[in-house]
Parts: sequence; C-alpha cells; structure tokens
Amino acid sequence: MNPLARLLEAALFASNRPVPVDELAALDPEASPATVVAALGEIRDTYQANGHGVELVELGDGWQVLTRPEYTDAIERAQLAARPHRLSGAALETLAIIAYRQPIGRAEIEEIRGVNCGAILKSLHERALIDVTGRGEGMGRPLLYGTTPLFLEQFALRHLEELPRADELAVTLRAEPRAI
Amino acid sequence: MNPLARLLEAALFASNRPVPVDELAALDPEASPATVVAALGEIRDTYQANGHGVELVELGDGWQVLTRPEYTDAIERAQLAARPHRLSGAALETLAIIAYRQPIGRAEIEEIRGVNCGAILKSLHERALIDVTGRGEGMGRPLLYGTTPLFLEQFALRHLEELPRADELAVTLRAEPRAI
Amino acid sequence: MTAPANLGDPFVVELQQFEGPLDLLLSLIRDEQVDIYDIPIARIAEQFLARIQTLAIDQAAEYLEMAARLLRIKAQLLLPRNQDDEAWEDPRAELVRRLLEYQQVREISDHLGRMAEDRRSRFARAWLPQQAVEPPPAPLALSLGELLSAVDRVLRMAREPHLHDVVPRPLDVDGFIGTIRAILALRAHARWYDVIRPSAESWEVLSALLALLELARRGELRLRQATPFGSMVITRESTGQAA
Repeated sequence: MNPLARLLEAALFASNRPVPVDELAALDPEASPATVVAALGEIRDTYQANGHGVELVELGDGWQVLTRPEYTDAIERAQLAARPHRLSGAALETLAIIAYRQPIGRAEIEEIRGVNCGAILKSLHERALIDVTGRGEGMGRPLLYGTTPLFLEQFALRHLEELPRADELAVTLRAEPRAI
Repeated sequence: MNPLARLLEAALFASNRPVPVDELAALDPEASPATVVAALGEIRDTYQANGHGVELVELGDGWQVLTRPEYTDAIERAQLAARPHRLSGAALETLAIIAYRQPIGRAEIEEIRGVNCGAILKSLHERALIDVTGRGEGMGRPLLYGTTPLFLEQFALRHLEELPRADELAVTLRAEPRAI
Repeated sequence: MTAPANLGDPFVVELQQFEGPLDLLLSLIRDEQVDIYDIPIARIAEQFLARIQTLAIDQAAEYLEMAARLLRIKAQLLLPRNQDDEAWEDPRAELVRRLLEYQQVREISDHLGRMAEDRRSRFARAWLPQQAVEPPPAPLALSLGELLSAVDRVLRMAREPHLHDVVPRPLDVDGFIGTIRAILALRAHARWYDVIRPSAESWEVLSALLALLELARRGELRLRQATPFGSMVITRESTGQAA
C-alpha cells in the first residue's frame, strides 16, 4: 500500500469513532480529499484481494474498518463456548470473606484485605455470585453484601452451613465488627 | 490469507487488548495452538509484505494488532487518538524495584529508593500496574506488592524474564562490597 | 542534567530533578569523577550540604537524614585506627552498597522507560463496533478447594487483632542529634516537621523528641511553643556547636 494508505489505515484503527474524509485529509498536509479517497480505495482493494478478516466500509459520515460479518458470528459463538473462566485470587478472597462474614459492607472487606475492592465487588455482583442484602448502620448506611443461590450452586453446596468451619475462622472472620 | 488467519485477524481487530493463543484457538474447533501460531505468523508476514499501517506484536500474555510507531505523531496531531501519560521517573524506579523483588513491602522499597513512596504506590495501584499479593511477616504484617499482567502489556513485555538480568546490567551488585 | 549556572538562583528547582538523596549523591560522584568504592567523604559531604542549602520543606527530612549520615561517616573515618586491625570495617561500606543497588534500579528503570515509550508510540484499536453485542460472561469454573485456599490466604493476610508481640525498637537518639545539628548548621530556625517526616514511625518520633530535649539541655538549641499544641519552633543558640 502507498504511504498515505498506510497512514490512513493506522488512523482508522486508532480512532475511537468513524472518521470523515476531511479529518483524514488533515493527517497529511500534502493530502487532498481526492488523494484520500483514492487511498481509501486502495485499502479496500487490498483487504479484498488478499483475503482479510476485516473490511473498509463507509457508514454515516465516516470511514471505518470492521470485522467481516461471517467472522463476527464465529467470534461470538466462540466466546459462548469459551473455556470456563476462573476467578482471580483477589476475587476468590473477597468471595470467601463475604461467604463467612455476611452480611458485610465494603469498608470491612477492604479492612480485611487491605486494598480497594470496588471493582471486584462490581464484577462478583455482575456474575450474580453476591447481592446486596441490606444496609448497615452508621455513616452513609453502607450497602451490605451476601452470597446468592448461584454461589451455592457453583460450589455444589446445599446451604451455607455446609461450608467447612475452621475454628480459626471463628476468630478472625466471624468476629463481631469493631464498634465504631 | 488462509481461512484461519482471516478469522484470527477479525478476532484480533475485535479486541483492544492482547489475546492469548489459547483464546484464539477456541475460535475454531479444528485449530490447535500450533496452527494458530502458524496463522499468526502469516498475518504478521502479510502486514509486513504489503506495507500496512498496523503490525501484529506479541506482548503481555497474548497477541495484539497495534499501529506502527511512525504514524503516532500524525494521528495525535489530527486528534484522532492520544498517547497515555508518561510515568514519572519515581514511578518507573518503584516499578523496577517491584518487578525484580516481588513480593516486596513498602518499607523495603523506601529503603532502596531512599525516599517515601506511599503516594506513588497508591497511584501505581490505581493504574492497576501493581497489586497486593500478600502480607509479610513481622510488625504490622505489611502489605506486599507485585506487578500485574497490565504491567507487562503497558511495557510491551512478553514476560518478566524479558527484563535485563542482573549480570547484564552495567553495575552488577556484589553481595559484599569490595574490601577497601 | 545540566546544573543551572545562575548563582543567585536557589537550588530548589535543581533538586526537583533528583529522585531523592541517593540520586543526588550518585550525580555528585559522577560529576566529581570519583571511585564509588573509595568515596572522598569529606568532599562529597561538603558538596551535598551545599546543594541542599535551600530545600523545599517536604523533601527536607530525607535529604537531611543523608546529610547527617555523611557527616557521621566523615567523623568515623577521622577516628584513629590500628593499621593491622582486621576487624575494622570501612564506615562507607553500607553507603556504597546502597548506592550500587540504587544505580542498578536506575538502570532497570531506564530500560523500563524505553519499553514504555515504545508501547506508548503504538495505538491499540480504540473503537470496537461489536461492543453492543457483548456476549454474556463465560461460565465459571469454581471448586470448593479454591474457595478454601482463598480463605486460608485471607487468614494469613488479615491483621491479627490482638497477637502483636511488642518488640522493643532501639531508639536512635544519636542519629537524630546528627540530623538536627545538620539542620541547624544550615539555618537558625526549624520546625518539628523539618526534623521528622510526617509518616515517621513512633520510635523515630520518640528518638527525635529525646534528641531535641538532649540538645536543649546541652544549650545547643531552644524550644518554643507559642500556644498549647501549637507548632514547635526550634531555634539555634548562638553558642551552639556547628555540625
């Protein structure tokens, strides 16, 4: 591909939206709308001639590179059939704290883990492993979290009492929250 | 390009982060990691031979299509995309220490750098370049830090072993300072 | 890193280009072209003190701590010693080790800086038109064993509520006496936070306090507090000894 076509391909790839011809022309002081259109044609032909998985299309008022529709389906199917996802160590730790200490607020979880847990709580909630079960007392009435029926199902438990009890847990995790 | 290479190209274009080989292999039930790696090679060669504005690189724990560096300035000038902020020297030093000594606590990092690192650790943690990986022994059970997969990704490293080894550094640290 | 030659200009601006006292020290060693294994402490300490004349307050403690250490090493080197004393340890040894270690860190961070620069100059796909049809998350693979080992990790991570052993930390009053003298050698007045960094541990706070009281007793400085709980002003006494 010629130098202008390469530059346009890079710009279309990096842009967070479809790009109109006049903005593409601004990339190179020597380019005109006509040379840009010609270069876009070269990109489109290259994608077609060499059998690529992507194509160049003009939609609305701009140009964009899109994956070809037949592969979009394959990608979606593959994601559905993807290997089961493993929770990260941090997510498992947060889940463990909630399972043993529910209902429990975010501040208390963060106190135990020593780090911010906002993103992890959000993702566990999206995966329906935890849910909001109430609001605590005190400043701002914090949200309290507990585990869901799906949590039991995932761990093949009938009820929470089936979780193994470690005596140590009684001390550290079942301890009453500190009075504030 | 062969059908598997097209499918992989489409999948790589559909992602804005590196995709591991096993995830790519899951796209096609008949693909194996070996055929995927061969197809990735074909994509990379096609980009090079036909003069594209993008290239296929291996980084983090996967493969990613990225724009070629020579187009960055023009794309940024045209305001189609912006480079992320550069990390400060202090942040780079702190990351260097954590990358080599992980898991490591704050006191030890401060001992090596000779300055307070609290604010920098907080900001590196917020940028998800480091994470808490445990707690150390001793007084106050200090938090221990390690680097994240995003760290590799943002430094275009495939794995930690790509960092220079101690014996490749100009200053090789002797266990004992030379007798004077 | 070219030092500004303007003599009327304080060094504050210049110090901001250093990442800390070790960085400044390494740069002095480079500028003076001296052997890192045989540092002429007296000369380097003098240069170091000259450079930190006008410190921004928030950096003071770390640089002054290093100044005090250099002066202490200088004093130790002046002590007479027996030529064939096998047990003699060069007082510079620990400093040399730290400088070498820090120099290694600098090298690695330069390397990381280059790698980051390389990655920064390439853009990833910014616009993903397929985002609208984001597939549901993949199924989860979870086992009770994993959950329990997470519990175990949490237990190991959690702060133990009441099982702290109280370990007596040795106080370093002499060290702080050195620091305070170094500060008062540079200026007539100082405040508490010039002596100790805000995040100091309690043994450091105690050491600093004892050092201040000791120096006040010896007549080297005067302590004044205008209001109860007000900030403490440390003033050099004219008879005070210079560091």
